[in-house]
Amino acid sequence: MAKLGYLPKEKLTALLEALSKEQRLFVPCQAGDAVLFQQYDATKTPCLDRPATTPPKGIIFPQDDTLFTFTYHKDAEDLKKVSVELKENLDVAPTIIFGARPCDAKGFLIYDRPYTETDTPDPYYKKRRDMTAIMTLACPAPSPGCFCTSVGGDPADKDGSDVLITQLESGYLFESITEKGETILQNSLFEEGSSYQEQAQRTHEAVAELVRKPFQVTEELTQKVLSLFENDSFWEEEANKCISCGACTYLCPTCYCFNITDEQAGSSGERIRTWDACMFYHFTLEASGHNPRALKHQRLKNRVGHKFSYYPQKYDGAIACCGCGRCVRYCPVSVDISEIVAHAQEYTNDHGE
Amino acid sequence: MTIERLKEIVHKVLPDVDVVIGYRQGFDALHATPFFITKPEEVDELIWGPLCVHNLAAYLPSLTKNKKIAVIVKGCDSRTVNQYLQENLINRENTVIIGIPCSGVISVKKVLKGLGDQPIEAVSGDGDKITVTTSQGDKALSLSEVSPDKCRTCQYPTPLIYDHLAGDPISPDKPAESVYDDVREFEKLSLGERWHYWETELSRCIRCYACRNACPMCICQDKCIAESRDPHWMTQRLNGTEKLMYHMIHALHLAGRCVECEECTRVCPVEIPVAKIKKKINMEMAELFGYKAGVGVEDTPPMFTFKVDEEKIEEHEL
Amino acid sequence: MPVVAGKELRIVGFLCNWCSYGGADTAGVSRFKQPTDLRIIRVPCSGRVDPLFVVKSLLNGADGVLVAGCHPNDCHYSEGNFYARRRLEMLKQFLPYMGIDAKRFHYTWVSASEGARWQQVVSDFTKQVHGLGPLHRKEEASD
Amino acid sequence: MTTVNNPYLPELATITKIIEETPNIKSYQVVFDDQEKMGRFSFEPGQVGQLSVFGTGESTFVINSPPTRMEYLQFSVMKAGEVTGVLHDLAEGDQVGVRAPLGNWFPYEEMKGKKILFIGGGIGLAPLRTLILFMLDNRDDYDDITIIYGARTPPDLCYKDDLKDWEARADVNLILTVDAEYPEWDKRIGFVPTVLSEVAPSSENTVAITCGPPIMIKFVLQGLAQLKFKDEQIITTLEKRMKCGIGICGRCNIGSMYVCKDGPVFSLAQLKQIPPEL
Repeated sequence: MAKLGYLPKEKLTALLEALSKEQRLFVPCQAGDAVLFQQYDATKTPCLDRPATTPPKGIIFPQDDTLFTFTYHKDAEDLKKVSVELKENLDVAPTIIFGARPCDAKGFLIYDRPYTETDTPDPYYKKRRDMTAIMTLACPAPSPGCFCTSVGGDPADKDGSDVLITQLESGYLFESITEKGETILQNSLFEEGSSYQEQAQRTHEAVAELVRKPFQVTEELTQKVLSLFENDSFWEEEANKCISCGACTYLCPTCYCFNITDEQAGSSGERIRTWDACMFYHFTLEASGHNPRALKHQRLKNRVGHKFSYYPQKYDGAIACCGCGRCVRYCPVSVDISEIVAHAQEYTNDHGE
Repeated sequence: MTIERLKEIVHKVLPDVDVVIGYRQGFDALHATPFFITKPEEVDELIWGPLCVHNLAAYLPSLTKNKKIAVIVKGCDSRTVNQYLQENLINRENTVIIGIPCSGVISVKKVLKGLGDQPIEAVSGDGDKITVTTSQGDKALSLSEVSPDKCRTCQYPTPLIYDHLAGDPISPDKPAESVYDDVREFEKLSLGERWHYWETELSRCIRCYACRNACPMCICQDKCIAESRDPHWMTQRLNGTEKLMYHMIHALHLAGRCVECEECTRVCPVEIPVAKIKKKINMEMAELFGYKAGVGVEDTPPMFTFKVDEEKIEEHEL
Repeated sequence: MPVVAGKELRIVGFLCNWCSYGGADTAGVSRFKQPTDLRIIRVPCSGRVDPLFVVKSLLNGADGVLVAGCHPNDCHYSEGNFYARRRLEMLKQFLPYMGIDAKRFHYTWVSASEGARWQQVVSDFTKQVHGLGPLHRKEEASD
Repeated sequence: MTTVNNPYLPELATITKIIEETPNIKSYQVVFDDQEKMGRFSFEPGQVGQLSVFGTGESTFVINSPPTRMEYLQFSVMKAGEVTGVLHDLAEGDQVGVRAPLGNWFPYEEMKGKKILFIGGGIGLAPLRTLILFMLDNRDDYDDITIIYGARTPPDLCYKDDLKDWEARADVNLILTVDAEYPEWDKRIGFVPTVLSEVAPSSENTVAITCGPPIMIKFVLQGLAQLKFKDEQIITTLEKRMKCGIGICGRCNIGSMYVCKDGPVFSLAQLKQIPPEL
């Protein structure tokens, strides 16, 4: 049974203070003109009015992460003899993400399939994931470019969250979704919230109405996108304005590709994992000079294909897009992935592919 | 009307080129998007106005090698074309330049900031004002309030180079001597304050390389030393040192080449004033060598040449 | 090599092969006393010195950077140092904008015969950098 | 303390022997430093491993020694990029990291009782070698074994000792070829696909396994089709840039398939099911 707690607006700071004492607390904060998830302390200015510029994925899957360190030791007896020592780096502290949006939370569900639900789970991701609670704020309004309802989401979606927060006129309603969430709601700052539930429900419905719906996911979508694979002219047209930067992938809550590199200074160094973007030319560049995705339309095709065709093929129809709209909103040239998917549907309908 | 004149020109040019690059409406009423026109029936979708913010000339180097391209350029964008010609980066034979005199564009970010980042349902322009409609109603913003920094000191409202001009030339009305006032203002800060400023601003960098890829003069982006392992200039780390190093690379590789289109600032998703870094170097180029990138086709970028006796460079004493 | 705590700073010197490296050699052969903070990197020409060499040094541990090449008109490759002069001047003016003291970077001309001048340049520059102290670089900014 | 089953953590290993196969290919025999782990280690023919040079990075190579000979693991490295360049500078006794086994393997069970046709070019013999040696160690399980192998010149032929052995064996039909005439070369001259057509092996009850440069594969596949090989009878291995080796990082995918995890071994029938992005 879900637990409901009400928090008057003026007590928000007190709650954040309390939560940040127990564990690492990340809250969207004003940073310049951007809003970024930052570790909370009294100097930060939380900003809940608009979705964070970057998704919270870096808290569980850091943009740069040390997998292990290595140190070369010289043998005192025989200086030519060098041995190497490895040290795994898996320090993780309990964490709360406060003020993610439902799409942000859903991003982690999309991560989970390749990262934890496999025969080779990723220990770095898994450990952080297990130790993180996500407190999600139901969207008080849609944002430019977002389209969560097209991909099966909702501005008040509970999937992937531990707590759902709804902003009401004079306070917030907190609803626990998981056990982790229930524990958080035991805090004495919360008042009884059940009388606010109806008000919250009305807010949710009103916002859902406002979200644009550029396309509808159908069972055939995966096949439709795939059927265009060899249609270069379709993809060239969709990609002609793309400038091949990584903004879309780095801002995407679901883009999970990465790079692994070694960085050494002196006799020691680290093997690090960093976010990488399939939109970059070098991403698939091979040592021989051959590049299977040398052209930008091939890369865009891979990005769209991965989200709407390859991933669903692998994971029982699940779409690897949460509709947060960041890639649309922040694209330097307004490439709109939802428009591309809609085009793909239209194209295949018109051409009977 | 500029737009009618523009469509006329595009119709005239289209049969002789592979593509005309212009603007059309993007995903909402506030966002224009680059538009690659290949068929006459598409010309109707063409738009022109203060929402047309992108520097479309940036597409030229990759396309004019084997295609004939017509591109719509504003006054500021036209400096890009000149600089490409200086550096022999485009094939002039394959380029048709459709110039548009421009009295200023908006900063999409500034508009959204003024409106709390809501989806925009409609935008209408009227002289020096735009009215923006959201689900919360209308809001009027003065253009000067939401114009990007570059427009506030614009010296080139009319393109410097064009084959066709859609509209009557506009004379610059901003004082030339105040172009670098913001740089001078910033230099009044102490060294420590400046260091702290950049450390804070650049700490937001996510190394997405939007600033690099949108930059018309970053022409070696597929081989950028920010990502290369051989030579290994930088790590893939996300710390302050590497972020600063990346932006120093970007700025220094543009010394004497930056055409001040400020695309780097415009496209930064985390709102770093990237162009502000380059502006200082541009000011130096003007002061040391009397040079402004992309103003004349026949000029030589100052880092590509030298004088045996430099008038403005003095030996530094220790 | 570890820095002698409190006594030495890290100064990187990019010296052209034909003049300044020779000048430093002359100073050494003549047993002119010099500060030991400088680590010399020999380059074919001052024109080989990408301003980014200086930036990378300063961002990754150097407290000062010195570039030295042939006097103008004496470049082994005729014009390398003329290009260097423009680039390095640009950098010299740019560094303080980013918050790095221009005094941490110096470029000058030293010929192979000018052992005494080399001694002077190194001593003065080292003194200047010592006056500023170690370059404060806050690693791992605010992530 | 390390996490059990951390797929990113390499096993430390020492190079016990380096063999110069050709002017730009070296084979490395490595043994895990942890003897107990070496004793427990097992893999299937065709599986790959990631070799690490700490400080430079990792690169993927097929384990080309057979699982039937577990004294060491052998990898062959052609000098091409950053990691392979540094590997070529290593000496016997140096330490490397190994992440293995990764990927799938040759369906050798299904090949039992059949005639086997190997077609290799250049370093493409590496993945075939593990299977050839495995089959020779289980010789009774398989019918005729034919190996067509070619390289640009005789010095470019890999595994020269193996070639000698196979040539001497009566139960292996080895056909060697080089692209052009070469001093003291008395065997065939001509490209591998041409030799394949000349030899014209029967497709009946046969499995063809091919690996080599893309252009060779292309014509070999055409040749096999002419010899009436069905797509299901043709097996090849793919190569892609890889990082994680466990099907996540997104570099080696072709559509929904990840070469590092779902491959590198594919039948032509399988390849025809996935988008053409090689």
